[in-house]
Order: sequence, then structure tokens, then C-alpha cells
Amino acid sequence: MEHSSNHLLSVILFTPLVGALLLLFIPRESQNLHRLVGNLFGVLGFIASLSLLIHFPAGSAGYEFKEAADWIPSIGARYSLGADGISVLLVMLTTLLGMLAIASSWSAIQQRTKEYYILLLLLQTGMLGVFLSLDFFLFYVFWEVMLVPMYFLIGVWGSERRLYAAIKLFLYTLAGSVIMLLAILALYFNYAKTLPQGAMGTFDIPTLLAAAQQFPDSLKTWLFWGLFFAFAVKVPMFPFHTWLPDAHTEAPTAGSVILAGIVLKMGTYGFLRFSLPLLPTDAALRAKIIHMVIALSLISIIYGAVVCLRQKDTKRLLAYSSVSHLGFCTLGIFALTPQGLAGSVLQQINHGISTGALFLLFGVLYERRNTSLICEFGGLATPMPNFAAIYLIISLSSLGMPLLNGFIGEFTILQGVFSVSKTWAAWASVGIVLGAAYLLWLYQRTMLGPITHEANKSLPDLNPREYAVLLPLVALAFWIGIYPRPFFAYLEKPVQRIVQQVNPAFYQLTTSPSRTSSISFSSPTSNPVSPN
Amino acid sequence: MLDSVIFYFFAGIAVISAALMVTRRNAIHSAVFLITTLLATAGIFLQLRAEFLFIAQIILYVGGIMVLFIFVIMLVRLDVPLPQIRSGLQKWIALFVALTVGVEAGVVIFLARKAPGQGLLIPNPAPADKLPPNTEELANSLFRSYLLPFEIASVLLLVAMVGAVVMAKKRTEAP
Amino acid sequence: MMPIGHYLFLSLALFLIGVIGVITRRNVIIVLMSIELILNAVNINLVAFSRYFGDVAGQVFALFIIADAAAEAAVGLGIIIAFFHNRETVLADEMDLLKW
Amino acid sequence: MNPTLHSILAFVQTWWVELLCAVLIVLVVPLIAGYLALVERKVMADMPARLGPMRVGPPGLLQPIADALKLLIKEDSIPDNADRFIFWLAPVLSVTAALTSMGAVAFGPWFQAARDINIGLLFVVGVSSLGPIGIVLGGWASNNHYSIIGALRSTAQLISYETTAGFALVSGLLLAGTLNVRAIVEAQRTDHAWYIFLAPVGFSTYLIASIAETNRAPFDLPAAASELVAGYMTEYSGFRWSLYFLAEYANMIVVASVGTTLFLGGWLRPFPNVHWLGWLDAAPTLLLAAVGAYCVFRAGKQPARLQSLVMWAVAFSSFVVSAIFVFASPFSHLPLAKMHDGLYGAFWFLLKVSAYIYIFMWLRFALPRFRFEQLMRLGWHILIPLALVNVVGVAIALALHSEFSWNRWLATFFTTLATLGAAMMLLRWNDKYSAAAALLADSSIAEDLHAG
Amino acid sequence: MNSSGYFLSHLWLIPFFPLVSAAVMFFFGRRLPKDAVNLFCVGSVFLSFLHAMGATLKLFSLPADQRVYQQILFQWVTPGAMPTSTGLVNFVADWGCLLDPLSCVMVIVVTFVGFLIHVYSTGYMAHEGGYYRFFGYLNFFMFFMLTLVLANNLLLLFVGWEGVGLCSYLLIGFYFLKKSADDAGKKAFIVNRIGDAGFLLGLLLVAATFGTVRFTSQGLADPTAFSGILQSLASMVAQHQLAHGASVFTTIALLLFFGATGKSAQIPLHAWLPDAMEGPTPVSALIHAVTVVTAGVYLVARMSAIFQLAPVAMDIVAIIGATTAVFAATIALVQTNIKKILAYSSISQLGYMFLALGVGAFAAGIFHLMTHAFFKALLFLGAGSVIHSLSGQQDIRKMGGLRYTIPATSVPFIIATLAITGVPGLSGFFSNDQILGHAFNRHMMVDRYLALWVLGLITAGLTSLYMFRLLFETFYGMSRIPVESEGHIHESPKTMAVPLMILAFFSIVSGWLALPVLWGEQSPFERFLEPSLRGVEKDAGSITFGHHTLLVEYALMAGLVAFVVLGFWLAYKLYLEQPKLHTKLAASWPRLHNLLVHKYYVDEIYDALFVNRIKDLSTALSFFDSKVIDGLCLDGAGWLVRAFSRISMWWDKWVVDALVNTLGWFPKFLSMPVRMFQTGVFSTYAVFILIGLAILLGVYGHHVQTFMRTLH
Repeated sequence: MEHSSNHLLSVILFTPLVGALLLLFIPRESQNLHRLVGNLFGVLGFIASLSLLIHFPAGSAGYEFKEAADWIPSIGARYSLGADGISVLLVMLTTLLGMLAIASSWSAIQQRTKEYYILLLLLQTGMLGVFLSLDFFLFYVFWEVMLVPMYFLIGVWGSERRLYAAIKLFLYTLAGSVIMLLAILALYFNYAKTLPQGAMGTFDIPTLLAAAQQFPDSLKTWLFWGLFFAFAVKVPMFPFHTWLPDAHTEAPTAGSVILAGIVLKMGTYGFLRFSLPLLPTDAALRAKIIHMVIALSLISIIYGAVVCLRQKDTKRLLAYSSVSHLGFCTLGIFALTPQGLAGSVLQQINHGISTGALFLLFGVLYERRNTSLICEFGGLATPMPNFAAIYLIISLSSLGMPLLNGFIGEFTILQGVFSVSKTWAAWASVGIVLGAAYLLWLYQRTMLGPITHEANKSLPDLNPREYAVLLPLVALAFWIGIYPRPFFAYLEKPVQRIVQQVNPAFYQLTTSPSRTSSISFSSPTSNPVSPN
Repeated sequence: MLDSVIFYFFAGIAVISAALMVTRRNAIHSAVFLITTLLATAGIFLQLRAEFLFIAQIILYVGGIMVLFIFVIMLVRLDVPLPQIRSGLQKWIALFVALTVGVEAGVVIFLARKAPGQGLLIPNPAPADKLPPNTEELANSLFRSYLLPFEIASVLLLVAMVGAVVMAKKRTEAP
Repeated sequence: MMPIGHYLFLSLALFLIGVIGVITRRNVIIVLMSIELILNAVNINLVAFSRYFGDVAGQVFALFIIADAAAEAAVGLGIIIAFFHNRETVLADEMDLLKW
Repeated sequence: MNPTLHSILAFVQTWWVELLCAVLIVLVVPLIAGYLALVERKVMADMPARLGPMRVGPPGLLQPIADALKLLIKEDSIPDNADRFIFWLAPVLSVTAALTSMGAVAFGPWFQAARDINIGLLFVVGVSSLGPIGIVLGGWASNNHYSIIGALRSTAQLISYETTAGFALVSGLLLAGTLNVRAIVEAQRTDHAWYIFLAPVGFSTYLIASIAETNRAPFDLPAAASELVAGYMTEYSGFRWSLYFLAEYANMIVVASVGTTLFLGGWLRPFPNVHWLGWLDAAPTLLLAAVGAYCVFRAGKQPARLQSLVMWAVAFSSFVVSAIFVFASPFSHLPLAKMHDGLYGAFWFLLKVSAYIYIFMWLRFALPRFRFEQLMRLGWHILIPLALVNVVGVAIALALHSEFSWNRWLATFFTTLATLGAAMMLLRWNDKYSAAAALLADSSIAEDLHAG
Repeated sequence: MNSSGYFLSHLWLIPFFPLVSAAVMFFFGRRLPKDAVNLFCVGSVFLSFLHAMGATLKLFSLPADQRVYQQILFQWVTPGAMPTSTGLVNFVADWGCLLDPLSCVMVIVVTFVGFLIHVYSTGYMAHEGGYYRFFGYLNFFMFFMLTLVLANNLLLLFVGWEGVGLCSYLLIGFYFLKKSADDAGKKAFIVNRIGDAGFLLGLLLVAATFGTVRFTSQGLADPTAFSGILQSLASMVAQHQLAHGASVFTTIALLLFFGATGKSAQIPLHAWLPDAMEGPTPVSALIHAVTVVTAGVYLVARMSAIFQLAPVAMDIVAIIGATTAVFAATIALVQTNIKKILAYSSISQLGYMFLALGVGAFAAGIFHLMTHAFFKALLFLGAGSVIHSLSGQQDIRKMGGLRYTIPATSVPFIIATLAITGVPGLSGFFSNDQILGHAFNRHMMVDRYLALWVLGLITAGLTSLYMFRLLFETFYGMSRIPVESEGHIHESPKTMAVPLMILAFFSIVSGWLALPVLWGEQSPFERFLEPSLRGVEKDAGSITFGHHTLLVEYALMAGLVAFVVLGFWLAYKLYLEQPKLHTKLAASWPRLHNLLVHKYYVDEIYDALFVNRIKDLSTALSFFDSKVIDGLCLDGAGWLVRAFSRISMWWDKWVVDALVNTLGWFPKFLSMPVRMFQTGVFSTYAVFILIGLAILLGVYGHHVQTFMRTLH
């Protein structure tokens, strides 16, 4: 593409890092300056990524804005970036939430602001790198880079049990990613084996994944599970999720927002990008794997939702709700249908928006009351009507109210899953019902009824900065709910490409031109979905 | 011809004032003669058509470094003449060795110059009016081929600056 | 054009004077100035060769040397001031401990 | 013909303008400096509506000459404990630096002593940076506490503000893309804008820094008569003093010229690319003609014969020059045309330089003197950061212009806004920390002075 | 259809007006004076009503088979390709409006009754806090309801469906400081959500089967370019891909019906509606009598083409409808809260409608929906007026004798009672008769439907009984109003009374649309609806009714009247003539009475079976989470690592370190002589350097020389 000469992705990737470096030169005492610079670079990053959205060629299936440079030539690792529709949306989510998370910390963080903003910005670069890397080595580096700031954010600015949570997060994730590193190395060496003597191996993701198609099934299975653990911990899926509630509970608001909004998406992104192509070709084996993953997803959905009902801490509750919601995402991914995948990505965005906003909202409360226990609240709608209104909207978005974003994602996932198995869809819909139950119950216990605590009587309503942080998310929730077409447009082709790669059988289905379809297909083999 | 006149003029000033610099008892006088040497060197640069270096020499060395020197000399009150030349055996050994080095190097250069046909008579340097604009050329070289050294030099300067500030700062706890 | 040997001899002369200054003078500031002189001698060599080879790289390095000289002067003088504050002396042979 | 003579003649034929300029600089600048002093006294008098020197010459016009005579015939006194060699050297160094740096200033498209020097502006700045050495040496050599304090102050001040001035110049040079003085001016013609409009912040910082660089009020700490008994010049008198004096005024001209060249379009008339303002081309001619006519008109009414003679002389020279203006333009192949362009450019150039210097004077009489630590704080806390930010801003604007094809004005506008925002921020922080900073500065300055 | 005219082409304005007004309320309502709120909110609904009338009239002017108008505003959800039975299809759900006779009836009823209720609310809520909020919610609700009835596809219908659920949540919980109100709202939402899950699955199955969720492609400018369920179904049936009674039809129908039970409060998801009476009374009237609860009926009628092909599902609909009708009616017999009686009455009447739908009499069901909308709204508003007059009293045991105290309320209320019980001449009579008649016809064809007809009749009798009980307890007999509030009884303001009168008028006359039935013709209402409810195959599968003679018709009417009179007589005996009698009756069958008072213990059973079990599960899983995953697995692993690290630390300290220290001692020892040269004076060092240089030059000088010679 003609964009190859453009360094847009590098600019996006390193804008936060530049901010972090700049912050290094600001004296420790000028806290407002730290805040200002942090916010400035948050906004700059967002603006830079907007141009990604604008310049992204419509209907492109592959990676755009590619950049590459030699990095460690001795092992073939390259600095190579690229973005397809999926990455673009996730990058946008990252920069947006990153910006808002930074903005939300203005008054919440009073200690060590310099380090705080440096870490936040560094974290953002790490996350962006994960979504933009086209090189496994680079991917792994960013994957780990992101972990360190998160560790410190929780460990330094968290609440009482922060060290426990931080170490738990770190060890959990590290255990997963070490296995992933092994899998990456296995991929690398097995690919290198296929090359002629003396040729240099590569970490290039498209190359490796394309080559992996030719690997024997046993190897592919091993690779799949190797990557699976890292991603499953990040997502987190059912047996690997216990770090999340602790991390969420102890993290500062911005940390929670980023954790829920973006970090979890790295796991699903990994599934989407790396795990799917490594599914074995043998139908029985593949079905077995898929069934296991789907089973875990369904367990996550219901388990998360059910456990939510018993939580005493808002942030913990939201953490478990994330487990439930992310279960939907993995469910959609492993349905291996275009709708499931598109819905999954959209649902990731939605989850970022709504859960991010929920954490921001509870961050507002935390700032006012310094607690996140449910029993400390109650009847807050009286002193904080606008807060209650926004909270209600976001709750509804999270529980899948039509006209808000959550519904579109859940519906699309369900549709994709439904065409594969009706049972899965039925189980998943239990999660929707339970979602309404715990979210509304939480809303009732915190917002409605008479005021139960004296301290809550005079809580101030939202201030302009908090509005500025929350309203974009509300607007986005409505946008996706009412007019999701632009988002689907970004996803259509990349998703189609993935499905063609990993589930070619899907497009071999009968395609008799029928009057019943509003848009029918002409030629299934070359271009399965005609651009109509 | 003009070139050699200019060269000998500046070279003479440079050598003479360098010698004066080393021998003056008063540090300020030394500094003044060093300035003269540096200015003369700048003149030689100009004669070599290194315009940018000429002005860099003046700005940095004379305008910057030497002012700093003078400032410090005044600050630590070294303007009073001190017993300057060290005595004893070491001095004479040192002078002897230095002269040996000088003679050796001179012989090397001289012999190389004397070699027939080739050697230090460098094949035709470009005439002065055919040279490309010096500043642009220097900038091209500096920012294309030597960008990394340039950045490293800037870091070095930064480090030096921080170091100087830290060292010159008053110690709060008196020793 | 002048033969390059002229420049080399000039440079050699300045270099030697600088070296003698470094060795024989006790005043640290003058030692520092002598070092500047040595650096300057090197610069002359670099620029002269640069001129005669028609390669601007020599000037680039001369520039780096000037930058180095500036850094050196700043740090050196900083050290001298600090030393002077503590010891009330700037004589070279009274500085014979790495740490006190 | 004698080959030596021949070559000398050829040399002169090729370089006569430059030689003329060089000679003029050495000869005329002292005169101009004297007259600047006169103008300054007149302006000083005019501010409270007084008259100023009126005795010598018609309306005091010969006052500078009288002053010069007085200075030259004064006793040349040197203090006993002074370092005679340095005491002699210092003023010479100052004045040499000032006059040499003027060599690269282009007073018009043709009037420049060092024409082929492609580091032009840098040469001016660099050579004029030798001035501080003269001052500090002079202060030290006097062996007088006031002098040495003045010298130290002067050095600190000059080094500080030279940085600012340098960065301010860099912002302009970024726009011009060259160091060559004439190319800078031409760049402003092709860019359709004086750089004061594209880099207003750069110009403002340069203006302030240039005042400080010339040791003028309100930054005249080194030579503060009421505090330091004229500072580094305490022990100087007579001819040596007049050298310092000359250096100061020459420096003023130099900084004004640099500012004019880089920011005010050099010898270009205002809005050189706006065609309907073409009548401005005739302005110098008309002005000169008007001056001549006025002189003719007034000549007959002068009380003394000498005065009317002077009037006639002025009228005559005005007419001659305006005639050159009028008639030279069709004969572009003649040296006369060169003359025309040169004079025409010199007119606008000198007009701008005069305006610039007038601002100096105006500020001198309008503002009280800073305290030293205020001066340093202004320099290091506000001006240098601002100049730095401005350089970045201008660079961004240029990048937006060249890489993203933004309109130059738009880009500049936004970056200027951003820079001004930064300036506001700097001011706020400065206010905030001024108490602490003032304490710190007080103690450290006191310390330095004791040490000095 | 180019000649669609303003009203049809601006169909989207009908839901749009209330939306705008709702938005205004939410954003600026707090700062608006009450009059402005009234103007906006009532005015917007009135505008909607006008537009709905205009569109209806326009539709009427068209020939019967062209009375469909459809409009696609934009494509809404476009998730990509999905496999269907006919191949890959790009699924598209658009945002569009569909106006056909069925939605016509709904939209008129909703806007008209909605408008009256809005007017009424301005009086009823005049002294409440959160006035703007209430009207904002009401208008928001109107938006969703109108979206629901005007939707041109199932997914958009689902938007309205969920939206009205949300608004009922908000409106029920309007008094959010009261915990019971919050609980009721939450319960309504969650119970509805359970139904919605069914609906959603049904919707997905529809999409997967037909490749589209658009109801029909009729009425579009180019019907062939778009797909529709109806067309798809027709072609599938015609090509014998799917036959009458295919299991997929049954599944779809049952899933959708499960959704409908949630919204229309049928067994098993009826439990929310009585609790929902916590909301303000106009809300009860609007939502729980006229609109939301009828959405289920509307859905079934809308999907009648599929239901007609799924006989098993139809039977289940009928059975559940009939059961619910009787079930709720029996509970209504013993309730004492005036609004709860009406709520159970609503459930019962809705069951009646589902009975009609289940036996295939879709038009009769819709007809009853319409008449019921008028008289049930009237009953609720009347009840509200009573409550208003009694300053919030809702217990009928503390009422009585209000007939002459508040005549403007009591007269319409009596008319409504007569209408709902089915007194001949009033609207309820006609609709009840239609339903029972069709049920009987069905019976004539298939014997097992006899029970349904009988249940219907019993319901009619029970309705008569509890309604007259309500009437007598409230308006007749001795006043049992507490003395201290006796003096505060006041007639409601005009804004409340006038809507009551208008509704009373329509309660009487709306049934007359079926008047021709009396002389054996088809009811015009039915004829009007017929194009919407026709289904896909007139002769093969869809339900047909036998024809009965006029005589049978009159006999059926007589039967109905007999049951009504029986109910009236019982009520008169028990509550007016011998008021002590009913307490005695209750005492003689205490267990039955308790069963009814406690609503068959459904809430308790649900709590025990589901709610508490889920809570237990949640506790258990939390325990699992913290003790097994975290405790056993993680902490166990941590303990192992620590133990191992202790061992290795010991090893390091006593074995490895000791070795290294020994080694380190050697160089220290060996370096002694070298230290001699370190004088510490730097000029000495410089001399050393210089000596080195001299030696180097001396030794290698000729190399330098050679090198310099080779320079070029």
C-alpha cells in the first residue's frame, strides 16, 4: 500500500512513551505539571490514533500502515508493525480509555504523580504494542513490558492488600506468558527447520502462522495449548481468573479501567490472532479442543455471573462480571463464524466502554468515600442524580439493553454461536439473564432506596472533569447501540479473512441464490461475500 | 601567497601566545594568551575554509569556555601569582621526555614529507572557490552519517551540565 | 596551497607546549587550559586533513572535540570549585587521594 | 603595468563596495555612536517634554563632536594596582568585537563588508560574543571591587541572555533555512512575510534578550551608576572610556541590525509582495525630496549664515540622492543601479534599525531597573524555556507546513498560540515559586559576590 | 407505493415525538416549569396520535390487499454472513417502520389511550416530586412502545420490547426511596429478562431459518429486493422444504411465546405484574393494562403465520392462556388491594386473549385487546381516582359507599365494570362473545377444545364475580373509610375526570365494531385485520373454523350472559346483601382461602426453587473461588516454591559463597607490587603516559611514517 512509507503506527505507539520520557525531566514537586503532561500525551495519543481511523482504507482485509525495520538481525526479530480492522478498533479503544483513565486520575492520585503518569503512559505504549506488533518477538516484548507498569500501578497506588494483588497478577500472568514464550520459540524453530540450510528464521507473525498450517496436528495442538494458557490467564477464563478480582479491587481507578478495558482484551486478541490459526486440521481433534474451550467459556459466563451475586465489594463484583462478559467474547471467537468473531471484537470494545465506565464511576465514588464496599453506599441517587443517571445508562449497556452497545455485541455473538450450536447459545443466554440480575441488584443496593450512611448525605455530584471523562463513553455506548455499521465495516473483511483461514468449511456451505436473503452471494470460492 | 601569509601570521601568533600561556605566572594572563591562541587557531580554520568551525571555535571556545575559565579564576581568587612551576627531578624528566616525543614526531613528519613522489604532499585539494558551502556540507555530514555520535555528544553535554551543577552546588552539610 | 606538513608542525608545536604545560604547571586551572590547548592542536590536524582530503568528516570530529572540550571544562571547573571550597587549594600535587 | 599594482587594482575593482563598507564602518560608526548618544539625550529630554542639548551647534547638533573632543583630551589615568596590560587590552577587545561583528551585517542588498561569508548571522552573533571578555577583563584589571562585581554581573548576564537570543534567532533561522544574511532577507521576500509575523514570540524574546545583551536599561546592572558607580567602567576615563562607550553603541546597532535582518525583513519595504502598496517604493525618494524642500524653505530663515549654509548642504545632498533614486532604476547595467538598490535598501534598513533602537531608548526611560536576581530569574526561568518552546513550536509549524501541507499562517498561528499558552504557564509557575526562588537566589548571589 | 402521502412517509415521526420530548425532559426537565413539561409531554403524544390517525386514515383509503406500508430508514445491525437453510446470507436488521392493519390497531390504541393517560397524569401527579422525571419516563416509554408496534422486523421489535421493559422498571421504581418499589421494578425486569432470553433464542432461530427477521417485504418500494419472513415461509412451504407442523415452527413459536409469557404475565412468568402495582397508578394503567402486557399478544399475532403452522404450539398457547385466565381470576377473588385485583384481572383477561390466539382466533384476540385497553385503562384510572380521593388508600376493605361521594369517578367505573364483565351491549360483551364463539367453533371441529371453552366460560363468570365484588366493596354498601380521612374525600380534578369520561364512552362503543355478528355477518374489525393475519396457506395447514348458525350464536351469547348474571348474583349476595357471608365462606374453607390469598404460593415456590438456589450456588462458587482455586492451588504452589527457595538459599550461603570468597582472596594478594606505582598525583601519571608515547613513537615511528606516505 502507499501507506507503507508512513510512520503513523510508530507515532501512535510511541507518543505515550515520549510523554513518559518528558515526564522524567519534570521536577518531582510540580504535580500539576505531571498531570498536565500526562493528560496532554493521553490526548495526543488519542488524536494520533484518530488519524488511523480516518486513513484506514475501507474494506481492507489485511494489515495496513505496515512498517518494518531490522531489530535483532541475528535471530531474525524485526520491528514490524501493522494494523487490520480488528487492531484499529482495539487501538482506538486503548487510546480512548488510556486518555480517559489518565484524565480520571487528576485528583485521585496525590502521591508520586510523576511515577504514576510515567507508568500509565508506559503501560499504554505496551498495550498498543501488543495490538500493533506483526512480529512475535516484538509482541512478546510488549506483552511483558505492559506487565511491569501494571504491577507497579497496583503495588504502589493500590488500596490495602495491594502487594498481594500485584504479586498475584504478576505471577499469574508471568506463568502464562512463559509458556507462551516456549510456544513462540517452538513455532520459530519448527519454522526454521522447514527452511533451507543457513536461511534465517523469522518471527514474522503472518509468515509463521501461514507456515504453521503445514505443521503436523500434534505439534499444532501443543502450540495451541502453549499459547492458550497465556491468553486464558489474560482473558481470564474460568480456572485462571482469580487474579482479576484481587487486581481490580486493589488497583487505583485508572488501573482498573485499563485492566478491565484493555488488558483483558489482549487475551482475546491473542486468541483471535494466534490461537485460531493453530487449531489442528483434523476435524475430531479440532472439535475436541473447541469443545473444551467453549465449555470453559460457558462456565466462565455462568460462573462469573453467579459469583457476582455474592460479592460485597463493587470492584470485585465488576471483576467477576468481566469474567462473565469475556466468556462471551471467547465464545464468539471459538464459534469460528464471521458473526461470532465480529461480535466478539465488538463485544470487546463494548466491554471496554461499559466496564471501563463502570470502574470510572466507582472510582468517582471511591474518591468521595474512600471505599468500594456495597454496604457503604445506598440511596446515592438522591444526592447524586446525574451520577445515578449515567450509572444507570452504563449498567444497562453492560447488561445488554437494546439501543446500547452491549446488546449489539451480545446479539451478534449469540447469532454466530447459534448457527453452530443452539445449546451453546441457550446456555449463554442464561448469562444474559443473570447479568441483568446482578447489575440491577447492585444498582438498587448502591443507588436506590433511602440513604443509609450519614457520610453519603452530602456527596457532591459529578464535576465537569468527571463529566468530560464519562460522557464520551456514554455517547459511544449510544453510537454503537444505534448505528454500529461503521464498526462492522471495519471488522467485516478481517474477520472474513480469519474465518477463511481457520474454518474454510464455513464458506463451502450451499449458496443457492435465494430471494430470501437480502444480500445474496454470487461466487463462494473466490469472493464468498460479494461487496454489495 | 596570500594563504601562506595568513597562515604564518596566525601560526606565529598561536605558537607565541601558547608559549606565553604556559609560562605566565598569573592565571589571568595565561587565560588571555590562551584566548589569543584560540583566536589564532580560529583564523587558521578560516584559512582552511572551515567557516563553521571557525565561528564555532569563537563562540564555544572563546565566548563560552574561556569566559568560564576567567570567571572561575576570579571566583577562586587565583589571580594572585602562585609558586607555579613544580621543582625537582620530575620536571626535568618530563621536559626531556616531552622534547623527545616532539623530536620523534617531528622527524616522522619531516621524513614523510621528504619522501619522493608521494607522502604528505596530498594530491590537489579542491580550490577554495570550488568548495561546497561549508555549513550545509557539515550539516549534511553531521545529521546523516554522524547522527548517532551527535546525539551521544548531546547526552554527554547534558551529563556534563548536570554534573557541573551538582558539583558546584553548595553542600548543605559542611565538612 | 601550502604543504600539509606546515599544519602538522604547527599542531605538533602547540601539542608539545600543551603537554609541557600539563606536566610542569602546578595550578590545576592552567593544567586544564593546557589540555584545551592540546585538544586545539588536534583540531588543527583534523581540519587540515579534512581540507586536504576534501572530506568534511574531519571537521565533524573537530566539532565533537569542541563539544567535548566544553563538557570537560564545565565538569573540570566544577570539580575545581568544589575542591577549592573544601581544600582552599588548586595545586595539583596536593590532590593525591581519590577520596577524602 | 606593475603586476603587483595591477593585482591590487583588480582587487579593489572587485571588492570596492566591501572595502568601502569596511572603511565606513570603522570611520562612521564612532560618529554614528556619538549621534546616537545625542539622539538618546534628545529622546530622554523629550519624554518629559524638555529640549535636551541645545547649545553646541544649531539645535545641539554638534554636541557629539564636542563630547568626543573632551574625551580625547582628558587625562589618561590608570590605577596603581591595576594590571596594566589587561587594562589596556580590555576596551580594545570590546570595541574590536563590536566593530568586527558589524562586518557581516548587510545594510542593503549591496552594502556588506563580508559578503561571501555563508555563516553570516552566526558570525555576527559569534564575534559579538567576544565582548564580554573585554568587559570582564576590564573589570578585573581595574582592581576595584565595584568594577569586578560589575564585570561578574555583566558576564553572567551576557552568557544567560546570549542563550535566549541564540534560541530566538534559531526560531527565525528555521524559517529562513539559511545563515547567509542576504539569503535570509530574500527568504522573507519569497515567503511573503516578515518573520516577525511568523515567529512573533521569537521576535519578542529576541527583543528582550538583545536589550539585556547590550547592557541597557532596564537590564543595565553591570554599569549601574547608582549601585556600582558605573561598574566595570569605574576606573576608566578618557579615550579608554570612550572605547567602551563606542562598543556599547556599536553593539546596539549590531543587535538591532540582526533583529531587523531576521525578523523585520531587512531592507525590504513593508509588504514587498503586495502590489498595490508599490507606491511605498517611492517613499524614500519623496521623503528625501521633502527633506530637501523643507531645508530650502527653512534655509533663508536661519539666523546665522553658517546655519543656512548647512541647510543648503543638506538640501543639496537630499536632492542628489533622490535624483539617484529616480534616475538610476532604468539603467540597471550601470554601477549606479547598484547604488540605487543599495541606497534604497539602506533607507528601509536604517529606518527599521532606528525604530528598533528607539524602542531601546523608550524602554530605558520608561522602566525601572531590575534587581539582579530578578534579572537572572527572568532569563533562566522564563525567557530560555520560552525560547526553547518557541523553537519547538516553529519547528512543528514548519513540519506541519512541509509534511502535512498546512497553510503556513495557520500552522504558525496555532503553534504561536501554544507557545503563548506555555508562556502563561511559565509566568504562573514563576509567580508560584518566586518566593522560594527569590530566597535561594538572594543567598546564592550574595555568596557569589562575597566570593568575587 | 408512491402515493403514500405525508402521514405514511413520515411514519417514523410517531415514535420520534415522544423521544424528543423525553430527551428534553431528561436534559432540561429539572429547569422547566410544570406547564412546559405538560406542553411537551402531552403535546408530543398528541402529535403522535394525530400522525397515527392520519396514517390510519390513509391506509383505510387504500384497497384492502394493499394496506401495507413499509419504510426502511437505515440498516442497523450488519454483523456479516451467517449460514441458513438456504445458504450463506448476509444478515441485516434494519431500522424501519411497518404499518399494516394489525399495527394500525395497536398504534391507535397505544397513542389514544396513552394520550388520555398522559392528560390524566397531569392531574394525578400534580403534587408529586420528580414531575418532569415521571413524564420523561412516560414519553420514553411511549417511544419504545411505538417502536415496538411499528417495527418492521423482529429485532427492532425486540428493541421496543426491551425498552418498554426498561421503562416499566423505571416507572415501577419511580418512588425509588421505597424498597418495595425498587424490588418490584427489579423483579419485573429480571422476570421479563427470562422471557426475553426465550424471545432472543426464538429470534435467532427465525433468523437462522429464514435468513431474515423482517416480517414481510410487502409495502416496500421494491419487494423483490428484500426478504421477509412471510415470503420466505411461503416459498419454503411451497417448495416443501418445511411442512405444516414442522418441529422448527413449533420451536420458534414456543420460544417466542415464552417471551410473550414474560411480557404478558402469563404462567409461569406472571409473578411480576401484581408487584408492579407499586408504581404510580397511571403507570399501572398505561403499562400494565394497555400496552406492555399486550405486547405479547401482539407478538403472537404478528407471528401468526408461523403459529398457524405449529399446531402443538397453538395448543400450548391456548392451554396456558385458559389456565392463566382461570388461575388469575381465582386469585383476584380474594385480593383486597384495589390495584392488585385489577392486576390479576389483567392477567386473567390476557389469558383470555391468549386463549383466543391459541384457538386461532387472532382477530378476536386483538379485538379483545382493544376493548380491554379501553375498559381496563378506565378501571385503573378510576381506581387511581379513588385512591387519589382517599389520599392513597388502596385497601378495598377500607372503602365503601363512594357511589355518591365521587360521582365523576364512580359512573365511569361502573360502566367499565359492566363492560369487562360482558354485560350485553357494552364492548366487553362483544369481544368475550367472539372469543368464546371461536373457542366453541374450534370445539366443534376437535373435541379436546371443549375444555378450553368451558374454562373460558368459567372465567367469564369469575370475572363477573370479582369485578362486582370490587364494585360493591368500593362504591356501594356501608362506608368503612376511617373516620379521620372521611373529611378529606374529594372529587378528582377535571384533568382526571375528562379522560375517564372519554374512556367510558369508548368502553361502551368500541365493541360495536363487531355488531354485524349479531345478524350473522363477519365482524368488520376481523375483515380489516384479515390481511395481516392471513398466514401463508389458506387451505392446507392454517386453522379453519366451522360455521355455526345464527341460532347457535345466540345460544352461546345466552350462555355467556347466564354466567355473567350468575357472577353478579353471587357478588350481590356475598358482598352487598349479606356482607358477613363472604367472611364466613372464607372461614369455612381456610386452606383454599389461604391458597388464594397467597396467590398459590407461586412467589414462595419460585424463591425456594430458583432464587435461593442461585444464591446458594453463588455462595458455593465464591467459596470455591477463594478456597479451592486461590487457597489450594495458588497458595499450595506458593508454599512449595518457598520451601524450595529456603533450601537453595542455604546452599548458596554455605557452599557457593564460601568457595567464591576463597577465590577472591588470591588476586588481592597478588596485586601488591602493582600498587606501588599509584602515587595519586596526576602529573606523575601524565609523565608515565608521555614516556609510553615516546617509546611507542620510537619503536613504531617508521610504521607511522610508512602509513603517512601511503595517504592519498
